[in-house]
Amino acid sequence: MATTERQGRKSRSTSARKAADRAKANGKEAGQPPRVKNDALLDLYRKMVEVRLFEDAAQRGFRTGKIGGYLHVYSGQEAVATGFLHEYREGDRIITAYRDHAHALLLGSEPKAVMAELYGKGTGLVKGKGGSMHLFDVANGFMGGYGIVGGHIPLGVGMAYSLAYRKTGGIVQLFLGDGAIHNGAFHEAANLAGLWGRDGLNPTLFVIENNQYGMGTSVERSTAMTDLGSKFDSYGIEHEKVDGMDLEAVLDCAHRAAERVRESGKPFAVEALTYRLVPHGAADFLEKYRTKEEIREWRQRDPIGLLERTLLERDAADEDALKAIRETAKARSDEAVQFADESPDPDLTELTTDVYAGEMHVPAAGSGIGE
Amino acid sequence: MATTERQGRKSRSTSARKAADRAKANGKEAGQPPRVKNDALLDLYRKMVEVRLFEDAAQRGFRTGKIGGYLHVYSGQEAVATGFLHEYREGDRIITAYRDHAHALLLGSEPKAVMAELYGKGTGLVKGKGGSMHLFDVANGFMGGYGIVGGHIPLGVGMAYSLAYRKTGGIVQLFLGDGAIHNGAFHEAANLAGLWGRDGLNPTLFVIENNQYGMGTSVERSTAMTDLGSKFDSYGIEHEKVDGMDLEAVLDCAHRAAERVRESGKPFAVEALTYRLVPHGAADFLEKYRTKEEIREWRQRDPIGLLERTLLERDAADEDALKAIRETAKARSDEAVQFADESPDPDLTELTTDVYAGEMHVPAAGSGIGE
Amino acid sequence: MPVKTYRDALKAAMAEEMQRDESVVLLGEDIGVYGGTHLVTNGLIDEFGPKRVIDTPIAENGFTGAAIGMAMTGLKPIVEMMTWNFSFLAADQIIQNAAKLRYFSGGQVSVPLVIRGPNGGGVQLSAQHTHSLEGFYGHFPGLKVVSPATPHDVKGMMLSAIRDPDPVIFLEAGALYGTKGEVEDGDYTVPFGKARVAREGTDISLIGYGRQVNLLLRVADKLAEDGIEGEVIDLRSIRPFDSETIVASVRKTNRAVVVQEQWRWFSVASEVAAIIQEQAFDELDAPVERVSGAEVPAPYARNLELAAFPSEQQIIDAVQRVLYRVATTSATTR
Amino acid sequence: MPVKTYRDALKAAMAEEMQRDESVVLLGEDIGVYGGTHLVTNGLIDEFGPKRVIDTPIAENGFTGAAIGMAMTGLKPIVEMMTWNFSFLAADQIIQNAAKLRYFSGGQVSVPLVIRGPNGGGVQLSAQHTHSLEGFYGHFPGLKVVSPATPHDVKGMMLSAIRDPDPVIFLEAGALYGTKGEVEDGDYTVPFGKARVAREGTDISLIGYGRQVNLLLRVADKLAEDGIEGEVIDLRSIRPFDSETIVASVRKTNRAVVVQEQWRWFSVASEVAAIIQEQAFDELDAPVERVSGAEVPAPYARNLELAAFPSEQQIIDAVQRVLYRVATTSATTR
Ligand SMILES: Cc1ncc(C[n+]2csc(CCOP(=O)(O)OP(=O)(O)O)c2C)c(N)n1
Ligand SMILES: Cc1ncc(C[n+]2csc(CCOP(=O)(O)OP(=O)(O)O)c2C)c(N)n1
Ligand SMILES: [Mg+2]
Ligand SMILES: [Mg+2]
Repeated sequence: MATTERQGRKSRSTSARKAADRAKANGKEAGQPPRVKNDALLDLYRKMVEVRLFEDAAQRGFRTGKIGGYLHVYSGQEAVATGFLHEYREGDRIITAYRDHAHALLLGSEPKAVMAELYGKGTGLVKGKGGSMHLFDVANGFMGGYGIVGGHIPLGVGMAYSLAYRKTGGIVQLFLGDGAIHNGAFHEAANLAGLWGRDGLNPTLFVIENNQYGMGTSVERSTAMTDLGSKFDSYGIEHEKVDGMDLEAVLDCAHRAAERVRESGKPFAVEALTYRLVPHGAADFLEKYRTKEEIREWRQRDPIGLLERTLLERDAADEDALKAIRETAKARSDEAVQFADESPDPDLTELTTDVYAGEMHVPAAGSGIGE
Repeated sequence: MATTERQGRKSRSTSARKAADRAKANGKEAGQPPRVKNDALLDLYRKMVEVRLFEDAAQRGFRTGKIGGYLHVYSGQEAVATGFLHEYREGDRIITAYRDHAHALLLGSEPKAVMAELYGKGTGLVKGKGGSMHLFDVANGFMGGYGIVGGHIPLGVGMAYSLAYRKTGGIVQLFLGDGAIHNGAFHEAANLAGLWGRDGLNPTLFVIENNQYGMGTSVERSTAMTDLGSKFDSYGIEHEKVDGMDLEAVLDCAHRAAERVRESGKPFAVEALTYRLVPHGAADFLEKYRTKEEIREWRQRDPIGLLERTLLERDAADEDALKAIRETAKARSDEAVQFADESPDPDLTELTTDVYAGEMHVPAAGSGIGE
Repeated sequence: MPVKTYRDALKAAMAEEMQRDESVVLLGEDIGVYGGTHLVTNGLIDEFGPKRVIDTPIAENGFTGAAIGMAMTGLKPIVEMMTWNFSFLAADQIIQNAAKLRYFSGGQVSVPLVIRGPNGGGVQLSAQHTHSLEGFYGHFPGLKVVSPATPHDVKGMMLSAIRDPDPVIFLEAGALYGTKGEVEDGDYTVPFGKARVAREGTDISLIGYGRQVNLLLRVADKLAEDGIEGEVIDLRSIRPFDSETIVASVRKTNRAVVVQEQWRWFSVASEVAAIIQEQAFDELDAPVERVSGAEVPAPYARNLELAAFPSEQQIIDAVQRVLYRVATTSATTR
Repeated sequence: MPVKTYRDALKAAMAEEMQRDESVVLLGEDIGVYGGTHLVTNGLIDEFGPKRVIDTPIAENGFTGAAIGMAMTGLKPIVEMMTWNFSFLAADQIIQNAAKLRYFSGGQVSVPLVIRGPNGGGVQLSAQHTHSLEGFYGHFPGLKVVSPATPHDVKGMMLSAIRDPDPVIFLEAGALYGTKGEVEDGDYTVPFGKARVAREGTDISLIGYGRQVNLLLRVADKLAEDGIEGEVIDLRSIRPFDSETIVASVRKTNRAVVVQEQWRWFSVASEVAAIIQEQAFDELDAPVERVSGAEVPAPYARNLELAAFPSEQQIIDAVQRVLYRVATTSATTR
């Protein structure tokens, strides 16, 4: 219906303006000292650029038929994962949905192995078995990469219980989309988190990556109560909002939130307002659900562009330095592509491995705690 | 764990006290005129007594092995269904979970047919096929009787859409337990109700029968945020609380709520605080999760006892009149039992009917709207 | 006759019936404004408005249940599962309510509901997005389960499905949306419970459904080059199931191979083999062979995925085992 | 040897392993303070405390998923489904995550999880509370599915299940909780994938599992009165499945009847029939007969319910059809 669509569009750009307003009300403008030193900030800039260029390369790989299945890239949302994963400590566990390349890369996965996974190669991060939606890097705390919207949320809450039960000191960062909030899995898991958190048994940091659309359905068309953070009230979980396009704001918020979760063993939720500057996924070529204007407007708030301005303003870097970073990042992503392209397909024997641990493997009694 | 249990018990009696406080803050005490005249009130008293005695008879039937499967009776909660179903208008649709005898009876189902259903007889309300948990009486607007906690909630919301879409003027009264709130089905359905209600397409009156336990688990041990009505905030659905032991308060609240839903096409939720004066169900003989004291305390607030006092105070009836009502009700329930006992088993051919409408029945095109 | 894609035939059935019958409504994720992720419903919101083409949040259990409630009260909803992989979230509503309501209400309630969407794999969607759920849903009395393979059938069976007073699990062959075929204009139905002989033959019965039908037709062509005439049977309907056509075919050919994309254990092919040995025991010259998906969650990599699904070669090998097997009797081998 | 009920043997397995291994935790509805609706976990919260015996809200999808997350990070959770009927709500977590995580993580993740609870009907719980889900879950690679029938097996298989590095669907015969049998004290395991010959015989193989095993033993006794020696096979394990024992038995008896409470279509019995005709085609003297639950949602009324489940008489009738059938060959009948 033309009307519906137009209504949709109108409310969307209003929301874009509101986001900008929220951004202005944010910590940084309010005059707090930056939490992260210039050097570190420049390093995070490098990471964001690497992620962006990796995603650009992935999109090219998809268009040229090198990558199959579904492909969901993170472009536009980099400040969220970059800011939150800056709080990653050894022993923490990270989990997200299918828009997961950035999370793997930021946690330290080799771009080559990630790209090879997208290419479905035997050298891929999960041996070519999972593809784009199922990246895992357990050694770096990354517990995946899930394709069923909402389905990973209970897993993350259970992991937090385990970390607290085993007194590891670790926390879980649980990333979820705005679209996942309306799913029953979210409700049941968040309620468990609140309940278990009362006894200090649920150090879960929920990070809502609110990019304002679940595929083509805006938050306004998904629920009559659009303040997603407030939905955590139902579970006794405290929450905060942050401008997800502003890395410094995210860093600040993430730090406070992570510390709080780590100390209390209780969950906490952050709604990061962000925007997907690219289509939802491979099949989303029409984008009938949003206007070109809206996308243009949000491009002004591209987190990488915003950070560049900050770095220049603060003399943390000059144009040349930034350019050098971009070029190095480009080279890294080219390398990853080349590696992926040249890697062999998985061996056909891999088809039937990893279904079970073994044919009928039953270890001895009381094999004890541990991963 | 002894500790857990004791903690449980302590918080429960605190909650009983809170409930009494709430009751005091209720409309009636605040000096509003009673909404329902004495005659009508006496008639509702009669209904409540009939329900109670029916349930007593059902429990006896279970203990003597006449009734099989699960049996969940409503004793203690009568004021809730009685008050809300007083607002039933032709064309409305009513749906609830498995604790459904009262709802059927109050909507006009024959006690004989209901008891025969519990006895698994061919004369039962649903031919002996469903039993206690699956009463249906579509002619009276009663859409059942469901055994999966939370599973009926989406159905009710869909019915409300249908009533509004077809411009029938009807509303749905959707009863649910406190335990059902934590289930994903509730969350998804309530969100749909709020969303569709924005366009006047969801006249659902949610009635939470908060009897404070889901089987043996108290509300406090189910969620960190125990104000169940407030959970509707997440869906943009307004809500109210009512003392579910006080029939007049329920009548008043139900009337306002039903009118509001009927006029707006939007959902509304009421949390009725009540108490199950009997075990959860047949298998619940230990009741380790609550104390005898707590039950005793709540017996003071038995809705039938409270109403008797009101009727006597107002001279709406004297002891003899009430006794006569009780005796007539007892006779009706005895009759129902006798009918059930003497009814024949379902014919064995019934085993395979009602699975499909017909072997491969395909009606003509465009058979149109209608139930 | 006009030629249409599977996708357009499907859409035509829904659009035409919506024109005829205003009790038909659609629900699903991104079926309206977005146009449908597989474009099956593209444009319908413009024609019928958002009250009849209802975009839902990501809440399969909730909106499937809501559709059941609608069906119980005078509407004829069609739910789109964006893909059937998401239906596990709605399994409780489908199995516990839709399938059983007529029964446990003692016949007081009907659920004229269609749940439709793409089923099956083949485009590297990996483990969570690749399932063939015919047997999974076919197990439950109260449901009807169909799996049309051609544009003609998908339209005629969708019309049957919408008009059916019982809940229908409508499993579209996702890989076939773009395939073309002749499709009558206007109103016609294809009944449930009737298999289709897609190719006649005398030497072996090749039994399948969905996208396997095309594979079987290709295999039959190859076999014909060697003088082997395969009879290809497209099951079309999984519940009700057409044992008659299959048994009649095996009585003629004495040999059968069943092919399916789904896993082997407790599956459609298990049932077909069981039925054939029950009803054509004496006419069977060799065991019924099953060719199924590999017993692994679907892998992503293209080469692994190809290895996970039935191939022409696997089917031909099975045919040859079945054909060149010396027919012996239990009496002689004992 | 000590005699214990099925219930107590099950509880002993869990309690003993919890004493040995503090990574074992229990989750479920009313398993703690309430004592468990079937009293299987009664008292365990007193011994192990509420951190290890976790009472949950009514949120099967949520707590099953949480248990998977625990299993991925060093714990060995045992989830109680109060009854398996509620597991449809958790089907997404079980099928999409538990079964496939090892695979789609490329082997990086293990899910040492047990989901247990009563399965099957027989006490008038009617349509929504009566299911036998062996075939339903058995279909999925990545899961293990077992269905022990005796107190001895339920303890030994529970210990195997807890120590198994993969997710185990542990289907208890709800109707058997009170039945008694000899149970060894202390630590012993019964491996998965091995059927049990519950009674030896030469004339016909009677194949079943769960509470059907007792029924089959009774039938075998009756048949013995007529000089027919039935071999009763208790499958015990549904996935992995022990084709060998079954095929060996049929090679000896040449005839088989499979009995199950679940519905016939796409079921365990379908698979058993398919396997036997595949692997013992030449030794089979009559079609494998299946005796299954009636093709209806479970009715409440006692007489209807009894009619809906396999009865001694139905089994005996099937045995007689299979036994007295003249063995003919396809060659002679054509
Ligand atoms: C249960 C389920 N339903 C539907 C889908 C199809 N689907 C894939 S992504 C998506 C939108 C999710 O939106 P959101 O959670 O906001 O994440 P985003 O894509 O914006 O990062 C949908 C509906 C799915 N994967 N799982
Ligand atoms: C999905 C599901 N899980 C578990 C059960 C078992 N069960 C039956 S009643 C019940 C408690 C429900 O509590 P509540 O909603 O408060 O209703 P009440 O019994 O108090 O009326 C439970 C857990 C069920 N029927 N369905
Ligand atoms: Mg989003
Ligand atoms: Mg309750």
